[in-house]
Amino acid sequence: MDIAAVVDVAAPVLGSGIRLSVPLLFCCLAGLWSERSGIVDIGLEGKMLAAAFASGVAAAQWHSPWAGLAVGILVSVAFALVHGYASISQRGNQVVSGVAINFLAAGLTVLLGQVWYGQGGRTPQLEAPERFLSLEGDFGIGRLLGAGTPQAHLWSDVIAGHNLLVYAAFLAVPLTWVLLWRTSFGLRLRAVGDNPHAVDTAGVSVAGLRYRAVIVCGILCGFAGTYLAVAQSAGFVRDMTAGKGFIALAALVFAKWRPFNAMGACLLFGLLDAAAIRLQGTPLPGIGTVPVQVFQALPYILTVVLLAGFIGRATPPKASGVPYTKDR
Amino acid sequence: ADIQPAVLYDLGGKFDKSFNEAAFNGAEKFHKETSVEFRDFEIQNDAQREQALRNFARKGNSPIVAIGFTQATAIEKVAKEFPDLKFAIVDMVVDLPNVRSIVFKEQEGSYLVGVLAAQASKSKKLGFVGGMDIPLIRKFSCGYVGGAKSIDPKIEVFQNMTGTTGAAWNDPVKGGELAKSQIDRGADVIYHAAGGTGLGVLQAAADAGKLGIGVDSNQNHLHPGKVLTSMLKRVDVAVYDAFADAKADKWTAGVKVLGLKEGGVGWADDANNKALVTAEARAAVEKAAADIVSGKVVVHDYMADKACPY
Amino acid sequence: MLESLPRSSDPRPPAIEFVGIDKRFGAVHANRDIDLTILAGSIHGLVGENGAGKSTLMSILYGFYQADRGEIRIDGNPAAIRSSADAIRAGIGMVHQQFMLVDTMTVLENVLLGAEGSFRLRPAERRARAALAKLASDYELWVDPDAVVGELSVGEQQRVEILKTLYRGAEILILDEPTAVLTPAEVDHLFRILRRLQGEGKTVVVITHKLKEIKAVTDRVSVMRKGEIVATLDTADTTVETLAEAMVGRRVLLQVSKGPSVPGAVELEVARLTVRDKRGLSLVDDVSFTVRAGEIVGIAGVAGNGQSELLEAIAGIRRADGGSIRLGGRAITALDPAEIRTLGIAHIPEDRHRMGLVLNFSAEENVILGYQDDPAWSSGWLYDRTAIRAAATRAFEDFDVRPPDPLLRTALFSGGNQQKIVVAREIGREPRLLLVGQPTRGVDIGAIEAIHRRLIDLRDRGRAILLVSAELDEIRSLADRVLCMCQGRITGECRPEASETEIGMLMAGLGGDGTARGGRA
Amino acid sequence: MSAPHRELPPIVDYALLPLVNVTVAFLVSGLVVLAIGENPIEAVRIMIAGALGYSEGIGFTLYYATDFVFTGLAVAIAFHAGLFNIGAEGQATIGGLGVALVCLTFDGAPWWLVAPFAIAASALFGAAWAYLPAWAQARRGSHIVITTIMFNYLAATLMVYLLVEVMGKPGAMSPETRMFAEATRLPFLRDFLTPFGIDLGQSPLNPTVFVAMLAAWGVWLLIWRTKFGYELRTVGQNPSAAVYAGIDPGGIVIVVMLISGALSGLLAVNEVMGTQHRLLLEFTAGAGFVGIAVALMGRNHPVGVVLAALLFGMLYQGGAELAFEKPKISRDMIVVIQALVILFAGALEHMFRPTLARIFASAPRDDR
Ligand SMILES: Nc1ncnc2c1ncn2[C@@H]1O[C@H](COP(=O)(O)OP(=O)(O)OP(=O)(O)O)[C@@H](O)[C@H]1O
Ligand SMILES: Nc1ncnc2c1ncn2[C@@H]1O[C@H](COP(=O)(O)OP(=O)(O)OP(=O)(O)O)[C@@H](O)[C@H]1O
Ligand SMILES: [Mg+2]
Ligand SMILES: [Mg+2]
Repeated sequence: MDIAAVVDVAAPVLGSGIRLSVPLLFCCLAGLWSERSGIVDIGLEGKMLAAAFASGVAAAQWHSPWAGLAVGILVSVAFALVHGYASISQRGNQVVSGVAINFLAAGLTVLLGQVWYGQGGRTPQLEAPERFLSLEGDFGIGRLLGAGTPQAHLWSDVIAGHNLLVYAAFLAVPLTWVLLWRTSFGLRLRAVGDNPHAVDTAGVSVAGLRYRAVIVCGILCGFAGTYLAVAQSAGFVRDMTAGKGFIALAALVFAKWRPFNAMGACLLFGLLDAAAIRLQGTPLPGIGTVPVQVFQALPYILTVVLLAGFIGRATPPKASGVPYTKDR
Repeated sequence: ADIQPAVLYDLGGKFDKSFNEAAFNGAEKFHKETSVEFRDFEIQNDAQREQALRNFARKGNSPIVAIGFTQATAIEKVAKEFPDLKFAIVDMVVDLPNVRSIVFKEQEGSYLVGVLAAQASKSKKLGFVGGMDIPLIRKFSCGYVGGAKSIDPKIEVFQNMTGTTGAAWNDPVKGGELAKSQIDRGADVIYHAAGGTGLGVLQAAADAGKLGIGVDSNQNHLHPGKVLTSMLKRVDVAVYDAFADAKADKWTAGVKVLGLKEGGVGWADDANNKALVTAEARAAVEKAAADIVSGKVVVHDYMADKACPY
Repeated sequence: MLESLPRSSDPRPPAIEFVGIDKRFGAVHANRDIDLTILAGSIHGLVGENGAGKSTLMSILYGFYQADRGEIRIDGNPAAIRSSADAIRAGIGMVHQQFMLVDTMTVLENVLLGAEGSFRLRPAERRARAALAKLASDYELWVDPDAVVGELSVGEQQRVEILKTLYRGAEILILDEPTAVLTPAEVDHLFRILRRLQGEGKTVVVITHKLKEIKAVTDRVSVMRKGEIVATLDTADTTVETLAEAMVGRRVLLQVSKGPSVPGAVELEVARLTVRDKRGLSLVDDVSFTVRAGEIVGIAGVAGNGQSELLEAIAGIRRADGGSIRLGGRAITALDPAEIRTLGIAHIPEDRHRMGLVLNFSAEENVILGYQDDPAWSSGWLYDRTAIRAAATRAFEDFDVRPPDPLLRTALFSGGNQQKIVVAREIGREPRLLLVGQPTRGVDIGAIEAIHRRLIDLRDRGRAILLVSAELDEIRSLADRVLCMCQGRITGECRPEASETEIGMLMAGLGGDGTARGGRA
Repeated sequence: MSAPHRELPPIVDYALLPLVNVTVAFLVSGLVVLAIGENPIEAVRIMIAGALGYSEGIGFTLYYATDFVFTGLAVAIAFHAGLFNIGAEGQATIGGLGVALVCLTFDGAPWWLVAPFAIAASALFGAAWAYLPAWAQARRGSHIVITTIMFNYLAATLMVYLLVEVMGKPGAMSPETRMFAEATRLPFLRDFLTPFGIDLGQSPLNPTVFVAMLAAWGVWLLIWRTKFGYELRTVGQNPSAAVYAGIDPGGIVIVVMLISGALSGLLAVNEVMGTQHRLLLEFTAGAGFVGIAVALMGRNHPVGVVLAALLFGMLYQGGAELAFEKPKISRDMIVVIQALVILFAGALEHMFRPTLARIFASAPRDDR
């Protein structure tokens, strides 16, 4: 089997894998910011869902994907601040707070959607100009690589022709790294996730840092939600996040709380999903046709296997999940 | 007689742009014409089917139309409890003296859109996206494949199922991704039977400049010129008739099988897809329809033997 | 309150003045209306029992806690210190009792933290590197800037803390019990540094329990008791005895009376025991020794040199990576903690909050911790509450736990009384062998006497006791034999009467190869 | 005496504070109702009337509560060991598989004969589904919250496969097993009680409710009166103290999760054998997640759990009636209320503590 043929099969799967990994990546980075600062966030799913709804509404309202993005981020940040208030100011149980956020988003989105549009929680279908569409221009690179050649095929199917947010997601990775590992803000933020007392006695506000981290987390979840509702599909539908927030968390653990690992992990999960889709119904050599469900279960099984099997005890930032208090 | 009709939708919800919505439209039409008020309800869990039906019954609603095969057990119970009220159920047979069971020959409608798809396809590769891998959906896909193969036996049909929870009927993102992957594999016409998920399918097809095929209601208008046609399942007619018959005292219980002959299923032909259906395709589909009606062609029903010969 | 006029020549106004400082934690009155003056350019000592309020007072000065009432003046003029940031700006630096370092980060990053001076890290790091080099040469405060703090020795970590304060240009330096974690040699080094700082006109406050050190390094000293300053004196005018008396409010015997030991058969026999951490570094390194019935063997050593790991290994909490442990001839190396306990080994752990107690349990529930499967507690499937209650009440009377309330949440007992609960539980069982770690840490002198008494009685009843303590005085007053430990090795054995310097040498690991001797003991 | 949070009298801590929190949660829910243009008072009236106004409503309330007691207990006992079991949903689903297998094998046998086996099977299957996540957490340190969620998805997937390919009723549209024989179904309490003039209408309330009560009592005993309970609380409070005390935290974690899974599994007896009389997809209807709210509201104490379960039973029954009466208030209102309860009774539980403390402050002792 020659390269061209392989590429013909592989390229679309890779492309689809990238598209599927984008919401994971946004969420995973969001979780990274939050947990690096010591705030565990089970509520990524909820924030993403809320953002998806808000962006769907806004994009339809003002006929612009950018309006969608802006409002999506706003709402997601609002939810993040609720979580922040509960876990930073009120020193509540962070996991519980996250779960509450998830339910709140699941309920409110559909409730309001139903009241406003009476379409079972769906927001109006978005027209092309109201969405982030895949970018056409390929800067002649395709031709440069030689039309029809495998590498051109790879370029056009895998790298080029995604929508803006896809590139934003992959841009967010180095950005996160620089901010967290190359600036004083990042130094403090990572320190506060490991030993808040040290940061406090160094004359830096623990709460201040953590609130900022939580806000960044909200912003990234906002991107994720907007991507779902305004880029990948044309409007919000109830529960459209379908557990991606949790997969992202798994990816975060898998990535040992590091940005570039996170990218790798999310791509892996994305590709798994894409492969599962592609393989549905196609007979496997040796095994023959397997029930659809096997492939549908694949990503979940692999998540568990990866968590238990390969990573074992990944140690999160020391102080994550522990409310900061000066009282002994 | 003056009646107080009621509709009970399935989990998908009233506005699934699909068959629950079709039911709603039927009821609305009846309301507009006769200005008879009707009640309706969306259940949130299985325990409520029975509860809701009983609620209707207690308030003396009749006829009570339940949408979806999942309602069967509940209807059976409640209809027994209220023998002098009229009940109807769509998509399932409940054998009681006061229940009208309406089932559709989705396979025939699917066969027709399969024919159209085969005609419209240049790549000779088609796609099908179902919601959940359950018998009803296989009934759709089987007919579709049959129709397509009747035009060109070598034609290839990719089939994908969306998920395994209720969310599977409501996951346009996944739907879109499934469609995209079929398009990547060369499919240029994609038929969906996946409720809300289908919106994603049609969207993806439209975005990629390919053709989608709608289901249940006429979905041609969702992406004018990008939806080849829709497999019409006239749940709206079924509901409307149920109401109307009751009003006109022409109500009959028993099984009503609505196929092509009875006008229960068909393909959507309107301004939105005029340009897409070539004369040749039109001829082919009309011939197929005629053959089915005349019985010359019998479209295989997956439910008969849980197998698809095509 | 005693007060003697300062004999000081420094013309500057007082560096720090506390005026009517008052602080409560819930019901704990940590500081009561404190007035205290600290002269510029002086080294000021602060002594007091555990819980007297020393750390609280200094943490208030450093802005870590807010005083409920009162005012602080720096160099004569009122300073509003609402956060550590304010304090740092006012030129105050503090080395806390428990270090405030980020273990996972490098020395450089820890020094920079909060004082980066620029958004981008690179230039800041360059500046800090230079500064550290200078400080190192000026004060012989040498630490590798790129070492990961978690892997440094406690002494080095303390240097990092001091570097942090100097890098921030502190004029007033507070050290909270800096010597607790140091070997005598390191202590001398530290004091040299303090003098040099003083020489440059900086002001230093040192909190300590060790009255000798007060005499050694400070110019003036203040004594705290139960939240109040009871005396402020020129060090020259004081003796260790007067200070001790001022601390406790009554005459104290710093030595417990005990007869000579009558060692019996060997109970505990540890041979070539080795314990490693996850990274494979030896925490306990090829250690051999024995403990006989009727003797107390003390293990002297600076905290964090493997003593706690040694105890945990014997108790079965840590797996031994090499060597053997025998109790009365029987090998117990492979047994788990439950089995080992049933064989009659009791364990008073070093850190009661981390191990010895479940703070949210009622006191009586903590009385059965570790012995929860003793049939005495249960009738059939269920626990027999009355039996447990009775046992608890008895124990609390015996050991004078205050308040003697079995249902009180354990967190609400004072440190000393929490410790008494643990001691009561472990000694109450007449164990064959008692493992004791830091039995009197965080315990006031009254309780210390009581606990020491118990240990000696136990010994006199012919039980074996292995005692680990960082307090040399405690070791010397209790132990019949002293083993010194350093970096996981037994560096030598000596008699409790041995001179401070000799033991100090051994604790620093400068005692020739002591392992062999330890083995033959 | 003092603590970071000053001590409050027990009644305040265990009764008043939760009450305040829940009240606030409901007030906020009221605002939401207001926001979508309905009258909260009216809504509350309809809900209460629907849940308690007539005997059938009460029947339904209790029937829902039965489910929530099981899942609530499951979450609560895990909490005591410091574990957060979000997997009750999946464990219950698989429990249903167990019940169905038993009922279908002994189809036709009298219910009182089958019930014990069905109960055992539901518990067994539920526990089995909890085992892997428990093991992964205990021995491999993988986050149990994530693994249990994954297992929820896996349970759903497995179910579809079995019901479509293996156990499904031949010739039937819907992925569900055939109905159990009349004799094998758990009887409805209404059939017992009507003779005594108590009319539960058509509510599916069945003997499982007593199993739930028993379970609650058993869990209480287990946690506060047995050695195992002591050990699991120790592990939950302070793992290193547990190790010191000769307890193997890993082992405890696994056993606790097995118990938790078993409790979730029992839900299936109520649903599959008692109500639906067949195995069908998603019969759990989110009860697994409601359990989280119930446990938090009930302060992880069995009595509290039972009370909270009743409240949520009312929410579900009353909510259904509400949605029936007021199309504008869709089923999702319940989810919102649920979320607010978790938020205020769980994450923000300490918000009103200082205020209450100020009111109930026991005079500070003079520790001199
Ligand atoms: N953050 C806190 N929360 C509650 N109580 C506290 C806190 N800090 C100190 N306390 C209490 O205040 C009193 C004084 O504590 P402090 O640490 O100042 O004593 P100390 O003199 O430093 O004792 P030690 O010599 O053990 O360090 C003690 O009763 C202590 O329990
Ligand atoms: N971490 C803490 N949180 C809350 N309260 C505390 C804490 N530590 C101590 N306390 C309170 O402070 C009081 C005194 O505690 P502390 O340990 O300082 O006693 P102490 O003065 O050292 O007496 P002792 O010598 O017996 O330890 C205790 O009764 C307790 O109620
Ligand atoms: Mg102190
Ligand atoms: Mg104390």
